[in-house]
Amino acid sequence: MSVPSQSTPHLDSLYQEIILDHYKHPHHRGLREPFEAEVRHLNPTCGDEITLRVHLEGSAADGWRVADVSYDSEGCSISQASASVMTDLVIGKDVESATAVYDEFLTLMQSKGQAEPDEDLLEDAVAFAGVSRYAARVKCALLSWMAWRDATTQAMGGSTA
Amino acid sequence: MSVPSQSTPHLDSLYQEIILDHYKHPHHRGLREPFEAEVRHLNPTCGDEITLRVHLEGSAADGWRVADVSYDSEGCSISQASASVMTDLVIGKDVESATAVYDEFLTLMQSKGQAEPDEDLLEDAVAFAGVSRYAARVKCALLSWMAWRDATTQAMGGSTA
Amino acid sequence: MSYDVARIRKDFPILDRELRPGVPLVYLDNAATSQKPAQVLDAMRDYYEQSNANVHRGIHTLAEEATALYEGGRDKVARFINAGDVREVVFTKNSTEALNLMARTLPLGPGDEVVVTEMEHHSNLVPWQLACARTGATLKWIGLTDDGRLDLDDLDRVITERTKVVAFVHQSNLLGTVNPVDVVAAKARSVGARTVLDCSQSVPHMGVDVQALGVDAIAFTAHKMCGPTGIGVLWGRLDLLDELPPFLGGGEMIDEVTMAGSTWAQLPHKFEAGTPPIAEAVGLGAAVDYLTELGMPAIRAHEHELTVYALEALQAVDGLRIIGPTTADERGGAISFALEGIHPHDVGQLLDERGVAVRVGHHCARPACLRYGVPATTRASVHLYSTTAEIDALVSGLDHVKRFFER
Amino acid sequence: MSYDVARIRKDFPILDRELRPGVPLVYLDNAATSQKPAQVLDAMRDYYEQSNANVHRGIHTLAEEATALYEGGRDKVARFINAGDVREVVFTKNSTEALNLMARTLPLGPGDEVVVTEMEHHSNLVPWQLACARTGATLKWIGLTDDGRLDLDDLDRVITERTKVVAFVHQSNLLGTVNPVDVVAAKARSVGARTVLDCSQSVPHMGVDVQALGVDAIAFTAHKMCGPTGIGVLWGRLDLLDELPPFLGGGEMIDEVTMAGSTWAQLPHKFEAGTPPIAEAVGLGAAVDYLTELGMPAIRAHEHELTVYALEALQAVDGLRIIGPTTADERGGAISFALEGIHPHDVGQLLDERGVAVRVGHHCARPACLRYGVPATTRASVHLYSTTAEIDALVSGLDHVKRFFER
Ligand SMILES: Cc1ncc(COP(=O)(O)O)c(C=O)c1O
Ligand SMILES: Cc1ncc(COP(=O)(O)O)c(C=O)c1O
Repeated sequence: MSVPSQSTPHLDSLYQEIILDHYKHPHHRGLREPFEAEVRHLNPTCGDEITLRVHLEGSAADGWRVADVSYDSEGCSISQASASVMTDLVIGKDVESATAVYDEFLTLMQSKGQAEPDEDLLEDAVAFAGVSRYAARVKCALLSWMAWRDATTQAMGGSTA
Repeated sequence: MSVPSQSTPHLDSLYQEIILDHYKHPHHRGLREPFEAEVRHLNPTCGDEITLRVHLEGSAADGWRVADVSYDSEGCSISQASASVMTDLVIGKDVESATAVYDEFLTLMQSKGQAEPDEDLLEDAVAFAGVSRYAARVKCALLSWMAWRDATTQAMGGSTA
Repeated sequence: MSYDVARIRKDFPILDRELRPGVPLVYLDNAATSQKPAQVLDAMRDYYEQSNANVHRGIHTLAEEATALYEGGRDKVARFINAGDVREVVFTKNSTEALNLMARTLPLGPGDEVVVTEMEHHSNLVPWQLACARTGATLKWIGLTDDGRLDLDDLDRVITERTKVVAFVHQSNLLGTVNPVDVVAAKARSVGARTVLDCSQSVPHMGVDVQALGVDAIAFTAHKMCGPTGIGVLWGRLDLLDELPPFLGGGEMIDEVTMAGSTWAQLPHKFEAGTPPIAEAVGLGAAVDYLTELGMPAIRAHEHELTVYALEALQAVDGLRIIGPTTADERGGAISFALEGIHPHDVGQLLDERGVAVRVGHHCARPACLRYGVPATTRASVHLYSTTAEIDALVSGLDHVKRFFER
Repeated sequence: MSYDVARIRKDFPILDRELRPGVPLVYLDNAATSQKPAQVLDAMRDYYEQSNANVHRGIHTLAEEATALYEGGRDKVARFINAGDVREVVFTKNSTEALNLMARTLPLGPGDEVVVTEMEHHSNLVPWQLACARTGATLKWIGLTDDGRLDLDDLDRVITERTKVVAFVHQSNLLGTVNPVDVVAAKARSVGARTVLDCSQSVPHMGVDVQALGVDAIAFTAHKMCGPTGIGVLWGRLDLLDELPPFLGGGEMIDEVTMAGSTWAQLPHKFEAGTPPIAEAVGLGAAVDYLTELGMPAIRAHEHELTVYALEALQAVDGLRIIGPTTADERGGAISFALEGIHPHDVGQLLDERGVAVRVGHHCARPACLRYGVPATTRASVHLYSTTAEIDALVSGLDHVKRFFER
C-alpha cells in the first residue's frame, strides 16, 4: 500500500499572498440589481455558503456578455478569495470566454497539483494551483465557480453556453 | 487471542457405538395413536426435522405419566439416535421424573465437554457427552428433547411440569 | 508465467495450518468464504498503523489519506467490474445489505410483480418476500430443471407486463450453475422490468463486466473474493441509483440538514450512511489488486480444471449423487452432493476429522434443496488456491465416511 | 498501578508517526474515530491467519472456531455494557445502522410523535425524519440552552401522551455535553414512550451500564472505542427486540424459508442478515478487553483531567469562544470552538501544518451549529492516550493561526 501524501507540501503553496489579499479585501462583493438569475450553493461538509447573482447582456442569437456578478458569501479564506478572483475574471467577458476560464480553473482544481496552469487565462487564479493538492479544499475553491456556472446557465434560459 | 480448539478430540468420542446402534436400529419410531399433542420441530441450519406425538395418562391433580412418545424424523445420526434414546428414557416415567432427565440432558449438552454426566439418570444418553464439545451438533442432539418438552407442555394444557 | 498454485498458496498463511498434528487443513468451503492473502491483511494493517482517520469530513493529513485510500478502494472496484462511473459503486456491509437496499428502494405496489428463481440464496429471496408483503406486490419465481438449471420454459409464463423487478443469481452457491444472464435480462428488458443480479458467487471466480452483463444492478461481497468481512458492494446504473430514495439515514448521506427536513448527498454517498467500512474498503481494494494480478481468466481456467476433475472423481464414488449440473459447462466450482443413506452432517463431521473442511446444510438456499428432495447437502467448493490433491483428499475422505457407517 | 499514558501510547503504533520530518502527529480528532492498539490489530490478524471461516452454518473446525470467536466478541460486549442477556446484543455495521434499525422497526403511525433533541448527530435525526415521513408521525425536539445543555424546561411541553419514541444522545459529539439520561428517560417512561439512546460518544469514554441507564435501546460504534471500522452495536431490551419485525432479510436471520414465505430466527440473529462482520467482532472484543484492562473509571478520570486542562487553556486564547459547556461538569472531552474572524477550515488547515489533527465543519450536527449561529466549528477531542502536551500543541498552534491571519 502506498500512503498518498507522506509529506504535506508547505502551506505557503496553499495560502498564497494573492489569496490572502483577496480574502481580506474581496472584490465585487454584495448583492446587486439587476440580475436574471440568483442561486444559493452550499458546501455541506464545512458550511461554506454563497448566494450569487448573474446579470447578462445580449441574446442567444448575438451571444451573451457577463455584465455583473454579485454575491454574498460565508466561508473560509479559500472560498472567499476564490469568489473574489472569479468575479474579476468573468465580469466583462462574453459568456463563451468566461466559460473557457471556468473550464481551465476546473481542470486546474482537479489536477491534484499536477497541472501547469495557463497564466494568461487564469491571471490571479493561478494562485489556487496549490489548493488542488488538498482534496478537502478543492470544493471550497470551486464553490463560487459552480454557483456562477449554474446561475449563468439559468440566466441564458437553461441553454448551456 | 486464544484459538478455541486447536485440536479436535478424536471422533470416537462423538460417534459412540451406542449412538451408532440407536441410529441404525431406532426405538419407538413411527407416529402412533392415541396422542394429546403433536409438534413439529426443525433445525433450520441443517434441515433436521422431527414430528413428535405425546400421549399422557393422568391429570394435573394426580400427576401425569408419559404413556407413549412416537415420532417421525429425518436427520443425522446424532439427532436420530438422540430421539431413540430419549423415548427409551421418558416412556413409562411420570412427567416429573422424565423432566428431571430432560434437565440433566440439557445441562450435559450445554457443558462443552466439561460435565460429569449422571449415569443412573441418563443411562444410554451418557453416550452423548462427547457431542457437547461440538457446538454445531448440540442442536441435533437436543432436537427431539425440545420437541418432547414442547409437546408434553401442550398435552398438559399449557401448564409447565 | 503459468498459473503456479504452489506459489500462490504461499500468500495464504492459513493454508499451512495443521488442524491437529499431522492433519493439514484441506479448505473446500470457499463458497461460504474465501481465505485472505497476506497482501490484503498487510494493506489493512498499514492503513490502521499509518493513516487511520474518519473519511470525508476532515482536512487534516490522516483524514485526507484515509479518504484517498477509501475512495481508492472504490476506484479499484469500479475498474475491476468495468463500471462506467465510479459513483455507481456503493459500499454496503455485505451482499445481503446491497440486495435489501434494492428491495427497499425500488418502487413497488399492488398489482406489480417481482420475479426471482427457485435457486436464490435467502439473501436474494427474503428481501423480496418482505418487499412484497410491505407493498402488496406479488412474488413469482422461475423453476428449476432436474439437472440444476433454470427452467427457461418458465420465462414467458412468469415474466409479464406486470413484472417490475427480476432478481436472480449469476452463479448458484448451492448448485454451482451459471445462469444465462443475457436471456433472462433480455426478457426482463422486453417488459420494462428492472434486473438485479446476485453476483456474490460470480465476481470472485470469473471476470464480471457490468457494462456487458446488461443488468441494472449487481451485488457482491468482499469476504468471498479474498477480501475482508464487513464490506459488500452494490453496483447500479447511475440513472437508476439517482432515481431511488435513500435507504439508511445519517451522517455522510446528507446534503443539508435542518430539524425540519433534509436533502440528500450525491451518489454514491446518498447510500452510505454513517462511518463506512474504511479499512475494509482498503482490504477489498488490495483483494481486487491481487485477483487482477493473477488474472480473472487464469483463475477461472484453474477453477474450471478443478471442477472437471472433481465432478469426475466424485461421480466415481458409489452412492454419490450430484445436486446440480453434472458437467462443468456453465458451472462453477461449488459442488453439492448427497451420499446415499448418510446424512450430510455426518459426512461433514467425519471429513473434518481428516482435515477436510466442507459445508453441510441447506446453504441458505432451502427452496432449492426442497426442489431436489434433500433437506441438506454436502458442498465442496474451490477457489484460486485449491488443488487436485485437495479433491483427492475429499474423495478418499468420502470412502472413509462410507466405511465408517457401513461397519 | 497508576494510569501511565506514556506506556499506553506504546500500544498505538500510529501515535509515533511523523507527518513530515520533525512534525509528530498530535491526534485530537478522537470524536471522529479513535486509534487502534496493536492488541486489536493482532486479534484480527490472528483470526484471519488461523481461524477464518463463515460462522454458524458450518461444522468443520475452522467454522466452529470462527463461530466461537465471533460469539465470544458478543459475550465480551454484553459484559462490557452489563447486558442482562447476551441475545440483547446485535451487531450492525455502525451506530447509524443500529439507529436506522430502530427507526424502521418501532411501530409508528399518524398522530404518533417522535421526540429527538436539537443536539443530535444526523445519524440519530435523519432516520427519525425518514420514519416520520414514511408513517405520518410527527417529529418534535427538545431545544438547547445557550450554554450547550438540553433545555429541560421543554420536556413537559415536548414529551406528551402522543410521544411514542424519545431518541437522544448520551454525549454530544459537537458540544461534549453529557445529558441527564435519567431525567429524560423518566419523563418518557411516564408517558409510555420507548427510549433510544445514542451512546456513540459515551461507551468509548465512560462506563455504560445498560441496566442502570433505564432506556430501552442504545447504539454505539466500534471505531470510536479503539475497535475496527465496519461494526457497531445495537443493544435493546429482550422483550422489545422480540416484538419488533425484522429489518434486513437474508441468510442467517431466518428460521424456515419456502418460496411462499419465511419465519424468523431467534435473537440476536433475527437482526443479523447475511455474513456478519466476523473479524470486526473479534477486533471489537479485543478492544473491549483493552478498555476493561485499563478500566473505564480510570479512562474517564484521565480524560476529565484533560478536559479541565483544555477548557482552561483554550479559554485563555484571545477571541476564542467555546460552543458548548465551558466547564468540565457533565461533559466529555470533545471541545468545539470558534476563533474570532477565522474560519474553521483555515484553523484546521494551519493546525495540520503543525501536525495537530482536529476536525472542522458541522460534525454531522448541523442543527446545533445553526442553533449557536455558526456554520461550522473547530473541534478538538481527546481519548485515553491523549496528553496535556498535545493540548499545549493545540493552543500554541492556535496562536500561530492567529498570527498567520493577522500578518
Ligand atoms: C453522537 C454520534 N452519533 C452517531 C454517530 C455515528 O456513528 P457511525 O458513523 O459510526 O455510524 C457518531 C459518529 O460519527 C456520533 O458522534
Ligand atoms: C449466491 C449468494 N448470494 C448472497 C450471499 C450473501 O452474501 P453475504 O452473506 O456476504 O451477504 C451469498 C453468500 O453467503 C451467496 O452465496
